[in-house]
Amino acid sequence: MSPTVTTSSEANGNVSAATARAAASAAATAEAEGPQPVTMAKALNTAMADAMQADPSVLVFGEDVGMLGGVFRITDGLTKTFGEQRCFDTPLAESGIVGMAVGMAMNGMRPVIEMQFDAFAYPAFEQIVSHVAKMHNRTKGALKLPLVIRVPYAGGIGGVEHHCDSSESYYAHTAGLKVFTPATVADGYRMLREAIDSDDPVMFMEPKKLYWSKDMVDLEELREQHSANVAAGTSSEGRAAVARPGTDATLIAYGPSVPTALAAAAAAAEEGRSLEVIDVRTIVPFDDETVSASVRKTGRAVVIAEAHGFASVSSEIVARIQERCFHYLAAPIRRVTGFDVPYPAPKLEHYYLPSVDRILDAVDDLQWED
Amino acid sequence: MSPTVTTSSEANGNVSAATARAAASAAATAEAEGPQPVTMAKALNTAMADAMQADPSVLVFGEDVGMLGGVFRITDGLTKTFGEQRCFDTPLAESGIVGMAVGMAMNGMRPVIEMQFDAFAYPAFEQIVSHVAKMHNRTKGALKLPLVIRVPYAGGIGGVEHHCDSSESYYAHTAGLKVFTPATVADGYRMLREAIDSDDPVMFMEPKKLYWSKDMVDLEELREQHSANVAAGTSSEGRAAVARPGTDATLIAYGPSVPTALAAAAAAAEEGRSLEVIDVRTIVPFDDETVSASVRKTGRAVVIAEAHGFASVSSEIVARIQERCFHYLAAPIRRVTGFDVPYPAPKLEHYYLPSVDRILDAVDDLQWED
Amino acid sequence: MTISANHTAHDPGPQTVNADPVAEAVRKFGITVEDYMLPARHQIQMVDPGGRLKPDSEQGTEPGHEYPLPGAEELLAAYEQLVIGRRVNDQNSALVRQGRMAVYPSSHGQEACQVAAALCLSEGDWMFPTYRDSVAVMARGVDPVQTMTLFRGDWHSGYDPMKHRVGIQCTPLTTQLLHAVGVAHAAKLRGENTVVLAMCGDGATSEGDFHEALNFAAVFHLPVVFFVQNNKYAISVPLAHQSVAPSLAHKAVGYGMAGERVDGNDVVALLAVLDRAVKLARDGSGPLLVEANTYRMQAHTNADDATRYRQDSEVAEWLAKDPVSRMKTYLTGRGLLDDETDFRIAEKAEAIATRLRDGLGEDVPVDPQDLFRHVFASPTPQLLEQSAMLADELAREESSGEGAK
Amino acid sequence: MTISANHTAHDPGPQTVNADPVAEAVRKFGITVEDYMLPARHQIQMVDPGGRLKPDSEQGTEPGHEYPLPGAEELLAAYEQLVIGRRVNDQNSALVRQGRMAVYPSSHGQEACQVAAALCLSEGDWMFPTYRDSVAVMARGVDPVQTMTLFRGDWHSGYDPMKHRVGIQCTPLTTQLLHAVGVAHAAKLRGENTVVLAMCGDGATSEGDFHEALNFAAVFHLPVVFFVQNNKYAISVPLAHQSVAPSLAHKAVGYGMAGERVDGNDVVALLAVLDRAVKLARDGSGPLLVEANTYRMQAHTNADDATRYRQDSEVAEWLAKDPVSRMKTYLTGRGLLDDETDFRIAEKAEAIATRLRDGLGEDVPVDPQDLFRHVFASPTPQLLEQSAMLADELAREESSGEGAK
Ligand SMILES: Cc1ncc(C[n+]2csc(CCOP(=O)(O)OP(=O)(O)O)c2C)c(N)n1
Ligand SMILES: Cc1ncc(C[n+]2csc(CCOP(=O)(O)OP(=O)(O)O)c2C)c(N)n1
Ligand SMILES: [Mg+2]
Ligand SMILES: [Mg+2]
Repeated sequence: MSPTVTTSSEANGNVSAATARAAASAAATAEAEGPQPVTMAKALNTAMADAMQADPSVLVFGEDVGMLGGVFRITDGLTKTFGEQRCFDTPLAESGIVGMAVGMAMNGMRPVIEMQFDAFAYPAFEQIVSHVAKMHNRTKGALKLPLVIRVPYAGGIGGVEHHCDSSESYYAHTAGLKVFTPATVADGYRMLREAIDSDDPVMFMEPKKLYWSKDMVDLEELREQHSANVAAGTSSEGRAAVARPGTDATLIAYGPSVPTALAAAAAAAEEGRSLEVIDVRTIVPFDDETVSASVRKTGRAVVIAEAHGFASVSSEIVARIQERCFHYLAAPIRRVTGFDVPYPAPKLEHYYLPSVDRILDAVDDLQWED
Repeated sequence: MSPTVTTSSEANGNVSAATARAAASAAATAEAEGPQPVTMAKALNTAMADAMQADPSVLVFGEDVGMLGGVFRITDGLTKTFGEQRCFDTPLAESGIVGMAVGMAMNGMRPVIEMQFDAFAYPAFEQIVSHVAKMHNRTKGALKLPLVIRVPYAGGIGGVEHHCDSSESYYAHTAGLKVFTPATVADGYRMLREAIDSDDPVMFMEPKKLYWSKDMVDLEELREQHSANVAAGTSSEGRAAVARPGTDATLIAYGPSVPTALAAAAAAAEEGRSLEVIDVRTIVPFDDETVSASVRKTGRAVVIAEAHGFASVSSEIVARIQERCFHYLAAPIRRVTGFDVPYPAPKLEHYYLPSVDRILDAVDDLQWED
Repeated sequence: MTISANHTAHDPGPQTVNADPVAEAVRKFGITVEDYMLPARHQIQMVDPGGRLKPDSEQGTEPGHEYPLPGAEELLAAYEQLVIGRRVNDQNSALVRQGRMAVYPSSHGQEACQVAAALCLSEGDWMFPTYRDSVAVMARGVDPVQTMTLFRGDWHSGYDPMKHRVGIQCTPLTTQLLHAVGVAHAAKLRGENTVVLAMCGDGATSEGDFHEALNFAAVFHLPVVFFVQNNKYAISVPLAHQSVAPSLAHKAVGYGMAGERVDGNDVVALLAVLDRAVKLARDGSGPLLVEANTYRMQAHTNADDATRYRQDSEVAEWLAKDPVSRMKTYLTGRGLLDDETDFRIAEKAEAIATRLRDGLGEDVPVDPQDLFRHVFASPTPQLLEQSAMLADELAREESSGEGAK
Repeated sequence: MTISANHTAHDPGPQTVNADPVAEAVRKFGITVEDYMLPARHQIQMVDPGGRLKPDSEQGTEPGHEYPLPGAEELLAAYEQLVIGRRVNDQNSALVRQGRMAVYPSSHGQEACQVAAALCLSEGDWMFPTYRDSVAVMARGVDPVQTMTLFRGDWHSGYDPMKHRVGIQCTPLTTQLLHAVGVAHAAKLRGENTVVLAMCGDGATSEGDFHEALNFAAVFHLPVVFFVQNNKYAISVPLAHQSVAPSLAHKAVGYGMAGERVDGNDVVALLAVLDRAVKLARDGSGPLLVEANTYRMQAHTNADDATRYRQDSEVAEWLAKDPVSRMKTYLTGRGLLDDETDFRIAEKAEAIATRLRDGLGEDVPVDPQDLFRHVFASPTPQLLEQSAMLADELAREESSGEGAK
């Protein structure tokens, strides 16, 4: 029943906001046949276009998503292709955007809305927590809320304050929201299509530093896979991916941290240590099975996330593993997360972000001598 | 250097919103000498009055806090005593209240503001996360933000939806906020005074079901203790309390769950099991020392909180314990938390809330046979 | 003073300023765009507190702000709903006192607003009510006992919003106005003829979502009628601490929409103003804002103590403006209401009160598994696990003879 | 049409409607409260785009909306700041192109607004700027290099807000308006004579915090001047998609405050309008709202591509309204500016540009421990632990010869 989930990704460095333009032109290139180097931006853009093509009730709106194609150009071309009624700009008000989307979803539409940056979704927090998350429940399912809230999140792009928050824990803690975060280009396409198809509201967290990362991907194949999955009634929701198999310890990461974890695993391999890397993919629902199986196998785990560690998704992952794998653990589970400080200014973000070295330090600490 | 922290509390059942009136009259009674039965409501009210008396820059405002004394009557009498300039109603807008308080704190005041209910603080989320938490940091300390945001939180009072959220994890996860939550009447006084004295912004989470719980407390003594602590430069910030000593396992709880944990410990004692109960008191900063010392001693732990468990303060506590006490643990740390569902309607909340039985079940699960 | 409606003296005004109703009013009456958008000088009042029809010249109407008297049939239907609404309010308050319901925010004294809000809409239209608008919800056709589910505490909402096109009664203030905007927007995109009535109180107008909702509706030119029941209090906070604007209806011009204020205890004027607003909206005017001047006769809810913040004399003043008795006097005077009809109406109201007493008297069993059942359309493994945990716990309790507490 | 300012035809209006300036204007000019609160029919413009002083009768002034010409000294000071502002904008844009700064939201074309915002304030007053208001911040006296810290990326803000009473340049839109309200409220409670200028853009007026800030300021009757630079775009979104109100200044009446619109490229008119607004506010009028019609001549920031959403012809139109050259022509024509003075001013501007080039050329070392140092006034054990962890990590890197990346 579970579809195949494959992953691959390039570790990629910091990119300046100015490269948005490059992403735009990449997103605009015509589709070639077979596997091609495709950016995450292009995959997300294609997923929206395909969903809009497939279902006229799919609408895209937000700030600057129309003519401009979004500040990251993820919605590039959608207004041109589908018209101003299907992809349009709103007044500058995030609570307004989410609240209007709730009403539209109540009335037969499937809105896919963009919050311009992580921290600029906070004005919509009440709508998200008190309505988006609860509407289905409080009406005993009479009202479905098929709504996708796309949030470019996390750092590593040298952005000024309020442009680099890792806000996934706020949503993951809110009962009634599903929380997806792709780490590979293929997952960008696959997971966004699934989010749009879902009858549940999905917080779709897009690691903005990966917008311009490229994988070799065949979009046409992904499209066909998606159709096949829909026909079969399957979905990759709730499935973590083994991004790299290994035997000595498990690195558990999601979104922007997956490439870093893979790079760490590659470096460890050179030192003769075999690390398995799990890409969580959907934080809610969480794939306990895959994560537990890996940790039971390796006996050691490091959880990696950019967000502040305190009371976060990474705390949850640690808690779940120790609940489920206690007797298999050879060492305490370590966390490599952002520090519990406001996201720093560009020149300091390097010190804040989980790095390959910091992950390897944590792995070294896993009491190998015992 | 650390002041004495003593705790005592009554487990108390559900109370209807209508008993606000009773609390009001209790809060209005004149102070008697020596230890008296005092409600949490009275302790909080007295703490604000004393702080306003001590420092003219302390202001109280919010919705209905003036003439009405707040919907829970916690600010009862403050307008009458200190005038409309010191305690006043605002227009009905939570972002406005917090944002205005930020400006006032920048300009020499020490605002103590009330959010009427947990879920009604969400409109202020952007102000809290993007400004309250960050102002001191982004100005390299040039601007201090002595600001207390009082939030009546959690359930157990039979309230309708949006009136019973446990929202502490959102704030605890936000770098730059301190998060206090008293569980005893004495702590209600002590911790609110300390929060008001603090030069850092404090989310002061008041377990609303404990507003009408009474302890034997000598307010005058607490007042003197507070003065002595101020003179000595000490504070109970960051200190957990051993609410009940024990040897077999540790129950870790805070706010509304402390009385439930104490009741569970009492029940366990009858069955011959000695449980230590830790009252976390300040979630941020967290008292690793006290918690770790207890778990190292007992080797078993259950973390209890009303909030949804996923990606929460309780996840964090589990993660911290396993990081610090791994080799002392005889069994996986268990959590007894609210389910990951929206807070239920009054007639169902009983099934949602951590109960004595559910805690005892978790204790039973701590692999005693091993 | 005539004021141009241009953003600057040079640029042409934005598109909707030239939209039909405004342009037409401007042309027809020689008034300015501001005159159209600002409320008329006085609130619209047709029947005075004594139940007398006011002369046309004293109803507060003006060029561009004209309101014909609603028809007799509509007025009688409104009266019937007024009587029912009052009965429902009083019955529910009694049920709360008897402990059969946890809380009830009564609209006693605001029944004219409640009734007009329901009657001005057609079947395909939508209503977005607040916690205080139970009478409007019932007047729209929702089952009384289902309406009360929220306040009884069995579940967050007891009715299916799709069935009568009524949003669930909303607690987080003004958040529902944006849902109304979204529903209208979706309908407009599909070319449907739907009008949406979005309700809130005077206090709620201070919230940011109020601003965002009105602006979105105006910019997208949507058929939404914003209906503010200005009952002078937000719990304990009087209007003067909420706004110092000349009126709440004066906010409309700031969004480029028309505003009007109306006597909220005069159901005749309310129907006239709301019927026209709904018609204008349906015909493509874009949104409108209607402020009804009324009064919350009772405490905010049963948990509130209104003596702490207002004088009895103020309440007494408003008692003299009662919407129900006023309408009765008026209809009787016009010969539209006789004792027999009045008795028949009272019987209907009593039947509904009985249905409420019976329905809320029953102790409907709740199912703990409902906690998990409706969180998602497609559940998570985590919830299935938690659901099993609870089931197991309850089964153990059951078998150990304790039963649920 | 005269419109009464009462909430209802019966109730007396709220307190501030009777506050002095309004009552006085109403009495003196025989105008209505709405006439006072609504902006004048046309924007206020004193010097036309060609640099000619307009005749009094064509300046857009009206009874209750009268603005005397500012004095020569103030005008010359304004011109100096205009020239400096333009130079600063161009220098910073160049520094961004050279990679010495990450981003710079230029106010090129809006310098008249920037300068007037700083000059209208007294020393004890406060300013709350946005990310686009760097020129205003510098004109208020903040060190240019410190102002640019945010955009260079060393830290979130480089200056001490208390020193010049300038809030840090704010990114989350309109949130700072509420801080302005709070600062004014605190000052008022202490009986201080402080006026606060709160700045935002046209797009920002759509946010809920805009609404809440204006309403709080009005209800608490605070000396805040809200100054909206309507530069016609919010990134790519044109004004017409942001608001369909007759003007943004028309929002004022909805809060019970006075609104005015002014040519935002005419520093003479801006000074006249803002000086009066500040004086009214200081004298106790309560808050005011001033909308300046201007234009963002360049892209939103260097990361933006304005060709995607607007025509060159539109930009060219506004080039002809340039605030700097307009003022130069005007002052020269009036004999207030000669070549020598102009040269001296240009030199001053160049000196500041040099200071920016030098200051931003230096590679100021950052201290990783600053991550932890300023989070709290009194640090948590957790942060001390994390700080030690990083110190240890860096020490190990250092000793392993790698150094920090
Ligand atoms: C966002 C939010 N803040 C606060 C509350 C608490 N609250 C419930 S009703 C109310 C007063 C509302 O007054 P108004 O809008 O005038 O409506 P009324 O109750 O008078 O009908 C308040 C403050 C809430 N429900 N939602
Ligand atoms: C709350 C919030 N939402 C979104 C953004 C992203 N953003 C930055 S500037 C901007 C446009 C602002 O336009 P306007 O208020 O007209 O000011 P201008 O840039 O034209 O000076 C947007 C959408 C933000 N900074 N804050
Ligand atoms: Mg009200
Ligand atoms: Mg703009």
